[in-house]
Amino acid sequence: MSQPYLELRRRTQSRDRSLREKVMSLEEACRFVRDGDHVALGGSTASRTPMAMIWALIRAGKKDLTVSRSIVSTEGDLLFASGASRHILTSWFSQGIVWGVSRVMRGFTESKRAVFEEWSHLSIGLRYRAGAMGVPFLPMRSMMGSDVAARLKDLREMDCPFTGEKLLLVPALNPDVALIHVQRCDPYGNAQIDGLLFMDVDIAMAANRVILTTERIVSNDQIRRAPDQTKIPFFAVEAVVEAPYGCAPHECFGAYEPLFPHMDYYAELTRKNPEAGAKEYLDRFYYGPKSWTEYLNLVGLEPLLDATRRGRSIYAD
Amino acid sequence: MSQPYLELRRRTQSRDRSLREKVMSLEEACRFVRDGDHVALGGSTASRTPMAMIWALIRAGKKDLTVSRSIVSTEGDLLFASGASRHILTSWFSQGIVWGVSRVMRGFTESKRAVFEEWSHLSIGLRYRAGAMGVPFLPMRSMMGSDVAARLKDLREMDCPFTGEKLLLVPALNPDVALIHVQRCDPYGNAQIDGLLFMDVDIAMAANRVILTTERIVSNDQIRRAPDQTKIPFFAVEAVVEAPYGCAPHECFGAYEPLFPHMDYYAELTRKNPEAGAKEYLDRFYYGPKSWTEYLNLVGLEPLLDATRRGRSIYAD
Amino acid sequence: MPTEARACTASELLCVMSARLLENGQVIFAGVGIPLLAATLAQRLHAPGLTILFEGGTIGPHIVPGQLPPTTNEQRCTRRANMLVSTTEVLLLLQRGYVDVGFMGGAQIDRYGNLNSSFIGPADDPQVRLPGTGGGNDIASLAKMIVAMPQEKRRFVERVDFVTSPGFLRGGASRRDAGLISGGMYKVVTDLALLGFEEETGRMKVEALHPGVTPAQVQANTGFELPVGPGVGFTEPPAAEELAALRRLDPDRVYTA
Amino acid sequence: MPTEARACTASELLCVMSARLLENGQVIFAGVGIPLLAATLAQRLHAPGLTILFEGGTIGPHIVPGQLPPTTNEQRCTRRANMLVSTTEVLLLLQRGYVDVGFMGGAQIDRYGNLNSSFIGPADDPQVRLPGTGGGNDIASLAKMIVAMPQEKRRFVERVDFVTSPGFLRGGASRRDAGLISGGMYKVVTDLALLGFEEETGRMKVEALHPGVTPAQVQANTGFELPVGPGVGFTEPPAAEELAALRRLDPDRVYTA
Repeated sequence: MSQPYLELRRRTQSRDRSLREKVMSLEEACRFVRDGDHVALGGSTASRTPMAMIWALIRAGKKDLTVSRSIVSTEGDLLFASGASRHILTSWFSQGIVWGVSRVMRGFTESKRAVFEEWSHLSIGLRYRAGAMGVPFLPMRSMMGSDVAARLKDLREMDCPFTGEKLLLVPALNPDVALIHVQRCDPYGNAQIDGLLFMDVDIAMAANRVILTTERIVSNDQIRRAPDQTKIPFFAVEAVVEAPYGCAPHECFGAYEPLFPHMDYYAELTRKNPEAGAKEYLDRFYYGPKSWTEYLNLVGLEPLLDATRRGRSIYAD
Repeated sequence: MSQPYLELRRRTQSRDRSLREKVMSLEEACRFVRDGDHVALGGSTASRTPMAMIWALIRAGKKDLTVSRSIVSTEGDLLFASGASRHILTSWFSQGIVWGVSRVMRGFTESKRAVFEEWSHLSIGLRYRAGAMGVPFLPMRSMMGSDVAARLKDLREMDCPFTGEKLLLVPALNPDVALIHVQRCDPYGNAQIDGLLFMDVDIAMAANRVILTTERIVSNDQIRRAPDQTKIPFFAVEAVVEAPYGCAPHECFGAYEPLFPHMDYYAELTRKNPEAGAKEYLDRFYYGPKSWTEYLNLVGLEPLLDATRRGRSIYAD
Repeated sequence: MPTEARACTASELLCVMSARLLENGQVIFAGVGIPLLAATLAQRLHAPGLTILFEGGTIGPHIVPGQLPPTTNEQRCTRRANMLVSTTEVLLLLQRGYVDVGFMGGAQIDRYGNLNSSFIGPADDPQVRLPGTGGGNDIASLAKMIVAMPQEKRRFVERVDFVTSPGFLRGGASRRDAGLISGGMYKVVTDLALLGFEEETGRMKVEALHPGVTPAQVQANTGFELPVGPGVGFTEPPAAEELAALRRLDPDRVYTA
Repeated sequence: MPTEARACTASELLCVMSARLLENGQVIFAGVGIPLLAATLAQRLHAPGLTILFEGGTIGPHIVPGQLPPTTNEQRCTRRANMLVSTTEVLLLLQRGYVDVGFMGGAQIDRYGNLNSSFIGPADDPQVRLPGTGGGNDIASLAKMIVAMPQEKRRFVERVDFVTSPGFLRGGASRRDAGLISGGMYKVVTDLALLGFEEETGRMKVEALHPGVTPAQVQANTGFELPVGPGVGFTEPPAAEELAALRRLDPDRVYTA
């Protein structure tokens, strides 16, 4: 449900929006996420997933998070399996088309230990956009008449006062926190994103706090040389964390493609005994390593380099 | 007032949206504008004004155009003075702050020979955006209570069904034609814009036809090397015209700044006897030259080079 | 079944028959797999000016033979595209009316063309929780739809367990009355037949049988009454050049095995 | 008037007094001229982390002394900015609540802080058609407002001819009742005084007189009753370092003559 406007403004006005350095570690950035928060994730499916921050939040034992994302992949399994979340709002939830239906998602939702709240893809985009625009809803023309809409409570229909046409109104979504991974940003949080944007800009502007992870931190001077490439302004950002390969085993446009052997390994591990498989994966890759670098080391240098070679090939034309 | 949805779709579906070359002359592109059309202009004030196309339309004797733009500068004077338009919808109308109130605008509107329909800046942006999104209205939180709103007919208020808050609904604006000037596009109409975007992307997506003028035409290969820089897709474009210095005497980001001496000359010409001055200007610069190149020659190479030097200085850091 | 048709797989048949429905100059939203392959085939054969959109935000990509992207959200989908936009923007192109055709596969379809990709069994207590709508609901709400899927009794059901992507809902004016005044089911392409929908009732009908297929075969693979009227003829079998072009696009037979 | 104040121009006084109202860390929407100059002065003096937005779509530009941009829509406004966005997006930052203060000049203001930049005389038959609202209406609808303008009887009127940018409308709850539940007039800085507004009634009040200014002077230059209460004191005169910093920013005295 939409936040009352004055409450939304109060939360925004109370943020420190000054031009200031906010570089910190993954562990430090965890303080911006509280148990019970609504956490929105940037990227989509296996692309620009803010995996390093999710990794840190799971390790920090966060719980009761409501998580939303345009499309949810393996990170959704791990949020369920770790107990960090029992409620995911998205339009599609499974590892990816080639790997079939997620058995972890199935296990948790079919047994009613967790909720997969399904909205149409556009309706999620418009909910974030309404949140980013500071309006309590946006009108749209899809999803009406379907059972997707019938199962959702926070919807209204109206007859357009200009045309008389029936419209669906979807409520603004202003996440407590947004996690966004980008190719580069400066120490203040001015973020530049290459390639597909998904819903990241709206998510960032809608959220009440933003944690940016980035492949690399660049100088503010570099940002100011091409300000028309900046996609998220510093004043909307609470934390900047440099996390190289911060989406692994997912991809980051222009930097690396998904680590397919790792994705296949995960799919295989969770196919037969989904929850034991997810637990084994968490133990090995999430709770085992002492740092993100150690995590990457476990993932393996060779697959990282292979993914990098493929990732950079997008610029090979 | 918003177009009925099925009529909007019918007009869009009847456009030839295939990937095809559509390069033509300014004169040929005039056929996409019919007398009585609503013509939306890209850019704002003295920036990225589609001046070459306006020049061609005035020369072609178009009339009864309703013209809209975020902020209107000298092109508004000339549209009134030439008889091309008697109705301009904008948020601010004068040459520019440093030159004071336009006496041409005053003359035409105070004598009721032409209309300056005033909307708030954001409301115009949201009207174009609603048109671009295919919805009949967007909600907003400003303009309520003011006399700006009180003078407008096409507004509705509503109590938000989610929060109970009072909101203003502004109707979609789907111009018949949009005129947009860009730094570069390919022969199909894939357009890349540097610097300030103003409302151009929404205008282009909202319109039923788009005429692009461009500083230079580049290959489709070049566009495809950086598709995340494309701001307007080819299928929304009807005509591509290469018009170097197509905004002169206004500016084009990164290419040239305004030709200030020319702007001063125009201001002086229209100060004492506004309509005679505007007529003299039209005779000399609009009806006199045989081609856009001849127009530029009249404007003068030296001021063009000076404006170019200043324009490119934005990249001098 | 005559030799020409038997010489290709069911997936190849789906691809060729679907590709023929696409027209030059159209802008289409394509799902991955058969839809993308068929759209690319149409570009190679008769529709060079066909524009493909992907849900992830890609406009007009260049598909490299043998390298069809596995999802619509990754950088592989963006190769040599004309433009990249946000997911919300690309879906809004549907709502604005720039898109002619939505083209997707389907897990379960009913008599009125409603598609289910959410639940097997009741939504509150399902036997299987499926991955959900993705862009399917929005595409089916706003575009003229082509669906390609194998014809099987468990997939062609009287009433889907859950209307994920709306067809004609309960038939008649029910889709329009729900507020969906544009788009709607156009064709369903199966390995047995080309199916359409009656304008008044919104019911599925057989428009043509694929070469060698009998009305009884169609009915046997359909969970509701789907009679083949007296005037219904046969589709043209895939031509050699169609199959050759298709096999060049998917040389490893990832999608057409 | 003591020497310190007389030693600067009215425009300089406006700039210095306005700059003092801006706080470090604020995000402000600034019009060109005095507002931009005052905001830049505040950055140099006590608010280095102040962020300036321009209506044209510029976020956090770097203002070069002596090169203040003449409008908010041209490339000169974008020099070394942190980000450029569309006009609609930058105005939506106001609606989303990211902006603390809107800061503009005014042609005509009334008792309730309503501003007019549209018509002199009746709107249907004006003596003068002015350029209009620009972003003014949206800024005044959605942000806490600071207005800097010279205090003259013809500018400070009982009721503006036309409410272009809303103040407290007709006072009391009228602004809130109209749907404007946030923002509102905060301060008006003139060459004579610092003005504010009564919370309950929304009426303009004198908060402080500039050094040497008398209550009678204020009333003589105001078109409505604007009494100076017994507790009202004086502003601190511009300090030497404030004036020095200001003169470095506008060495040619384009805005401060």
